[in-house]
Amino acid sequence: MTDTTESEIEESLFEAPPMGEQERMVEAILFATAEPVTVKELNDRMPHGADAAEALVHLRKRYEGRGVNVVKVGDAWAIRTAPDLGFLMQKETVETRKLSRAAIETLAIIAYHQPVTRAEIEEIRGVSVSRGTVDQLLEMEWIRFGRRRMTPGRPVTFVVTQDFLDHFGLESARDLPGLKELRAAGLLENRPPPGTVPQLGEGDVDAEEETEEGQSELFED
Amino acid sequence: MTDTTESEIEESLFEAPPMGEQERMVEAILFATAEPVTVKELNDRMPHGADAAEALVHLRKRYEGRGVNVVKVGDAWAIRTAPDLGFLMQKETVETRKLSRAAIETLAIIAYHQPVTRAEIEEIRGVSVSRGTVDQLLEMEWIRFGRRRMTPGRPVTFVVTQDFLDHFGLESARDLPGLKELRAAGLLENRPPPGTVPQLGEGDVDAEEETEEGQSELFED
Amino acid sequence: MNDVTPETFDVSVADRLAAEALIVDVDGFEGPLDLLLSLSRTQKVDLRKVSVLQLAQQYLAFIEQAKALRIELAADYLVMAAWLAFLKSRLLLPPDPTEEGPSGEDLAAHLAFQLERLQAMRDVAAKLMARDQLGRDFFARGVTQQVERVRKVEYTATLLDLMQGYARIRTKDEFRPFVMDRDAVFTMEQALERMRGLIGFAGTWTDISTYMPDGWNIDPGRWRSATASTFAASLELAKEGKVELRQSDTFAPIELRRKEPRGD
Repeated sequence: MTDTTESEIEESLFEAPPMGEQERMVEAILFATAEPVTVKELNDRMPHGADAAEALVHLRKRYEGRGVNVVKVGDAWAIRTAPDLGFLMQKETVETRKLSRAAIETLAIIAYHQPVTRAEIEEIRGVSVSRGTVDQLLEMEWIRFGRRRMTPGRPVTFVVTQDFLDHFGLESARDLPGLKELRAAGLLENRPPPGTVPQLGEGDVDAEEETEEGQSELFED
Repeated sequence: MTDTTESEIEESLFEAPPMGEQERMVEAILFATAEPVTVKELNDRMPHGADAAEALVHLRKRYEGRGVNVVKVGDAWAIRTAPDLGFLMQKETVETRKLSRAAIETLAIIAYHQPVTRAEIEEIRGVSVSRGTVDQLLEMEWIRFGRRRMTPGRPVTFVVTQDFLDHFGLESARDLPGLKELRAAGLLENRPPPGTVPQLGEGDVDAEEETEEGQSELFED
Repeated sequence: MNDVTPETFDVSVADRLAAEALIVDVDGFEGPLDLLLSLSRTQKVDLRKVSVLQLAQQYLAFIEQAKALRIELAADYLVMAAWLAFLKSRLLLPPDPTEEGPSGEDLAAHLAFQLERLQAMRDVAAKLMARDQLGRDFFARGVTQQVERVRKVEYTATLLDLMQGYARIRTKDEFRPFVMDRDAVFTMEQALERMRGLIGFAGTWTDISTYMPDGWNIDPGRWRSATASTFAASLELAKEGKVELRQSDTFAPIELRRKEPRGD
């Protein structure tokens, strides 16, 4: 045990603990919680001068191929069991509420088109979105309200959350499956309907103009 | 990974996974389970032919000196934060509070009259001393038990500690201002608080006389 | 994104399914676009090559049949039917150069785009749901440890508290024949006298309210008087160079400590 040196260092206000120690600390903090922890939170909890971001790089490598892995969730980090070992965990499996087809589609549209208004979701699905569907997704904390659109009526937009990323094992919204292909195929563009296509939502010609911009903005973080 | 050779020994119909795999499995189970897990439970959950006990030995070694350790809890196993990192799990907020009047008075009596028994404190204060007050002072390590009185019942006595002296910047309890100084400082000049009925307690004149003598006697040790 | 799942049924099966769909009810579809998408499956694998004209005809036939069966149709379906009828006429008739607005081809292309987009969203939704999921395929920590907020209470007392406490006990039933003329007034002289005796013990910064005479805090009038005189006495002592005063902020407690005579 190397206690003395360690504690000596801890006492010094200006000297950060050695990287090996910082790695242990990040390890302990990530193991202690089920929620992803941001680098900022890590740094706040670690001794002065520690660099959690660097410690995370080492720790992530250390857990590669192990039974549990260090994963990135948005701008936070968590430890999760390796997906191939799920079969061992029947006991831990939590029954997730079965999502309706409408809810699943709505979720996918929000994820791929975010930030997206209700009217846009309705246009894509060709059917009005029931309040219950959105409420369910909000309640599960898989979606949340984004910024309002700067268009008449200032409609609210929806975006997906960190919980969503965590649930589906995504580092960021950019890693959504098939996103690139969809974009390349132009299917994420909000193409204004020529003339008089029956619209289910309220007229969004204005909203649509802005969407393009909104979207690129989105997947940037 | 040290797998194949070890597992080749198994000649069961279903070949056990390599030891490296078994270690991953144990790691994932211990990580995800809310309760410590016994070796039997591990074996029950792992594929046929697996040897959880051996995998545990490897896993335990792997976590030696890490931020979390594999520990035995009763006859079961769990992953726990390394003891030296417990401080990361706490956020300490210190709140300073003024000591209660009862505690201050009790403390003063002990300081001026030490070693003093509870009965004596009560006699001087004219009210009974609550257990909590004494416990609080003991816990703060401002008082401690002194020698027992060689009187019937052999009551315990209380004396002040070095911590007490340090806190009040005193070299010894003898440096406490005496009654005369208190009087000179006007501290004995106080009138009874208006509205309080003057108490006919036990004659204080005696008590006061006795004090002087008690004090000198007292600061022997 | 050309991997739209090919329908593997042969046409007759697809036809049968479409017929069944008719008999069931329109509620089985998530709106007219969904119905159109279902109908388009019987046509082509690639939604971009779907014949919108044919699709429109199928849709209109469906609506007619539903009407014949007296199935209650939502307004959405009828609006779509009207629009498709319009589109059909546009596609069939030669373009009228005097007419404004988008051409039938533009409208058809947009409908094809909408269908393709809806199908694409369904495909990615399926891909998303097929991913490993938290709590099903991979798991979070089972034993979590809350960050404890340790609230540590530190009790403090000053030497002055201690002595005042002791004095209080020793004097509480002492007979005091002293009578003040105006017992609601604590004079500055009294305060000064009191403080002179006490400041010898004020080696550290102490709130001047500590120096208030005991028992004066019950009656507000007496408290005001004592506060004023104690404050005035503190200033007087500071003027005499016996004590130092400080206050961190407006209305913050005023603190006092003995001034060490070492300077002179």
